[in-house]
Amino acid sequence: MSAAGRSRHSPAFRWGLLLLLLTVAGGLGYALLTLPDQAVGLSEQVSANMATSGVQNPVTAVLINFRGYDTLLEMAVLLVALLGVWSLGSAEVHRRIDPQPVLSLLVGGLAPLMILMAGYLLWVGANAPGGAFQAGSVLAAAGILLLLSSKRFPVRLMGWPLRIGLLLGLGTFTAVGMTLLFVSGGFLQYPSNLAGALILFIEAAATLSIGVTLAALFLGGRPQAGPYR
Amino acid sequence: MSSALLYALAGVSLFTLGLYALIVHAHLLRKILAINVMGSGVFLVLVALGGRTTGAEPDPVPHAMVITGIVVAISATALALALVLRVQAATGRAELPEEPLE
Amino acid sequence: MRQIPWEVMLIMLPLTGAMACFFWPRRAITLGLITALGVVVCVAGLGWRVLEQGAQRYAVGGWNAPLGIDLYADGLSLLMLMVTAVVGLGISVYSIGYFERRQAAHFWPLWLFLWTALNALFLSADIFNLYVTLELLGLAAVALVALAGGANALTAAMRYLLVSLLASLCYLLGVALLYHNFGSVDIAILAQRVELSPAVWAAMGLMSAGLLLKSALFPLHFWLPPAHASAPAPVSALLSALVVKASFYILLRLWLEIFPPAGAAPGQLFGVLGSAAVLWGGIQALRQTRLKLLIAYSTVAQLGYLFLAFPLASSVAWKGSLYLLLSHALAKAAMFMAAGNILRFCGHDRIVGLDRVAQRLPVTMTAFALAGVSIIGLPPSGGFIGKWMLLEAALRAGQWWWVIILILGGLLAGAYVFKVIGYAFTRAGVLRQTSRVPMTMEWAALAMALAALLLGLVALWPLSLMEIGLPFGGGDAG
Amino acid sequence: MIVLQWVFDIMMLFALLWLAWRALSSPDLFTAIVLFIAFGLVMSLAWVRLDAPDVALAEAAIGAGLTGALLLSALARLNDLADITHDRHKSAAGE
Repeated sequence: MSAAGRSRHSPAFRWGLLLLLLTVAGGLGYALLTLPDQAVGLSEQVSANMATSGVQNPVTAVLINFRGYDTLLEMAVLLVALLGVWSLGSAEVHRRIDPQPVLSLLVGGLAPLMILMAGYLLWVGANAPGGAFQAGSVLAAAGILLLLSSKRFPVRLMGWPLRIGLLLGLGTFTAVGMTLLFVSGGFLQYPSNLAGALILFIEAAATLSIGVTLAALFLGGRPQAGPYR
Repeated sequence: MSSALLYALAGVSLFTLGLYALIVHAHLLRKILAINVMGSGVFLVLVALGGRTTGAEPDPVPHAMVITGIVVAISATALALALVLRVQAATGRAELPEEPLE
Repeated sequence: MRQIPWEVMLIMLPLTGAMACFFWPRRAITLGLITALGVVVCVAGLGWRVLEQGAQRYAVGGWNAPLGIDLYADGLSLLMLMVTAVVGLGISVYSIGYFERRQAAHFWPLWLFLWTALNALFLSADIFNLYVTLELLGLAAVALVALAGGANALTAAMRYLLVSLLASLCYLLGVALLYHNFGSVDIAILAQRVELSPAVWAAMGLMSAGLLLKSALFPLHFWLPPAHASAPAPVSALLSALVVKASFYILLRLWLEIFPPAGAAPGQLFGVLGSAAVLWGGIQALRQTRLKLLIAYSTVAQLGYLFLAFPLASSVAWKGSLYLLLSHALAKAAMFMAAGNILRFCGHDRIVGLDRVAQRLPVTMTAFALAGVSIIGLPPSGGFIGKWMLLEAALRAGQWWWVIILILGGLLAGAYVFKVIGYAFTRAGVLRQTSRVPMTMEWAALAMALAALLLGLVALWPLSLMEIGLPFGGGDAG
Repeated sequence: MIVLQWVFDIMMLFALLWLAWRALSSPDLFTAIVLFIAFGLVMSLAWVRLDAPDVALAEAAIGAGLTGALLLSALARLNDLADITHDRHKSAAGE
């Protein structure tokens, strides 16, 4: 591991850099100190519009409703990362640790619990801390545990079922947004009586996709049974 | 000084610390860690300064932004790690060459 | 009858196309081409609307800024969208012949996501939303560079990714400071509320540093030549033509709307760095032995010109800079496509070994030469109009020294373009086996070069588009 | 009470900076990654302290958990790759 900590720069360069960065940090710190004492954030606008947002958790309201367009693009970022990883090559799914009996037993108990927990986080996200991203990542963790412990790789599921799982979140978000454009006249403009249901629908699809995408990212490459084998 | 400001200053320190490590260290895995530390610093500034409200509730908009940022960060990290593996396979080292190859 | 919101379609159509291409990899080319044509139609639709009704603002989700996110289209964003559509269509056609089936299945979804990011970026009026589009753009671009495979492309992609992430984080820290100072991330609202304070200076420094790094302004250009030179040819074309321009566009917007109170001193610094880029990039381009690296260094030089508008800061200067941006996008796309054809034909891109390419690939070499006319800035090309306007702005402002840079840069560009053309006419020592270049690849390159020339012939129309919404302020008519 | 909170804040921020510093400077990469995961966990405590429970959950699950898993698996594969290339070089030298 000698290479890990080694640097190729001369001490003079490092000291110069350190000095420069300390100046930058000092400047930034000073800038923070001169900020107004009271924030002029958006909390008031958010709380004024919570009643029509369809949920009670303000963070979920911002994520899926007020600034839902950001979240839609962010789902695209997640998918692009996966496309990038897949375009680099295929995963070696065969080289894995032998599942030990203890691990299998542990996973057998743990994975269903985690899936339940993901469902709970998704459901509770409307009113309390939680939501699609937290639920999705717990789902991904369950998926990774299952992948690590399973004796056989689920090759059968690696074709179009996997692609549906990956696209479901972004696809649902897009489809709901565009449907609303033609029905209620505005892109991603939820009618206030349907907002709660639509947000839950989008979040459920997003949770599944986030879970599948993050677990697929963990594999580190396109599964072998892809469409071009 | 309020605690909001204290956390924001810590955020700036993390940002600078990460930047230093990003430039100085050669190993790509270390550079990826550095980028992630920088990101945490920025997120800390974003959320901490949202706590300067009079009410009990902090501003939720930066919270949503940071959740977006965290997902972007893991996406970028996953792509970067996959690239590191390919770079190591192609060049034998998980480092960037000093001079661009011919 | 409700109006069709073309700005939403411009973002959602390529996004849907990208998902479709990912789902049906075997149909990727067909689906991708349909999407590309659809995007061109949407740009035409938006253009028509903007011409008839002036600048457009669209509140996504019905939530107006500051709570929600606004999309905004004025003359500046419309021109960016148009050049993206033209170059995008060219690259789409070019890529049919370039990629084999397996690579095409990876190329198309990534390219359409990148197109989504570009359109979303040019339409966004929200600095945090711009951060998300920058990340989408960056990750898609990095993945496309790595598509070439091989040690060079992989290390270049890795370097590009790290630089891109670092730049985005600097930008985001600036966004955080602006938000917590003025309580909004909407550009128009910030423009009203902004007043100079240390936090604004810090935000300006951070955001400018990030965006300059992404726009590869000298001396922050180190990552560009390897990435642009080692990517697959259509990817090189779209990186040089469009992706670096996207971050420049954000810088331009911020500079025109949020940071004018900062005064002229930072603008002078940009001008000096831009001049250094013009000279350094030109000299480096001249020294290169590989065609694609030469073109990549030429991009470094040409990006320098765009920054000459900052010290002048007059309406004519901004328009000249934008004009250069548009014509460079078309000309550079043509050049990289031509280089891709030559690389395919000869099996290498060593400049001394361009064994009578001019006689054997006449369409491609014509494209290269015509693009060269615009890059050098000779009449009647778009590059000439842009440089002429910058020259006029410099003389009007009494800052004659920028004129010297414009002339020297033109001479350097002439030298490296003619170096390539000269070798393309002469016989190399060893004759090599050559491979066939598909017609679509040759004609796509020529079409881009002709479009760059056309931009010089119809100058009045784009210039009148730049007036819509007055992005460059009113005042002196130029 | 106020003093206690200040002490808590300062200790946590100190831990955060120290973990970040160690994660970025410790010579062994495995240690560095483990320290980075610890850093993520302290970050999520900081989010709780800043009244951002949604961010705390996201940080714990994504920032510390999944990023950590990704980093560890990448490190394992890097070491495998290094062994393979090392062996190849050795056999090439032996011939």
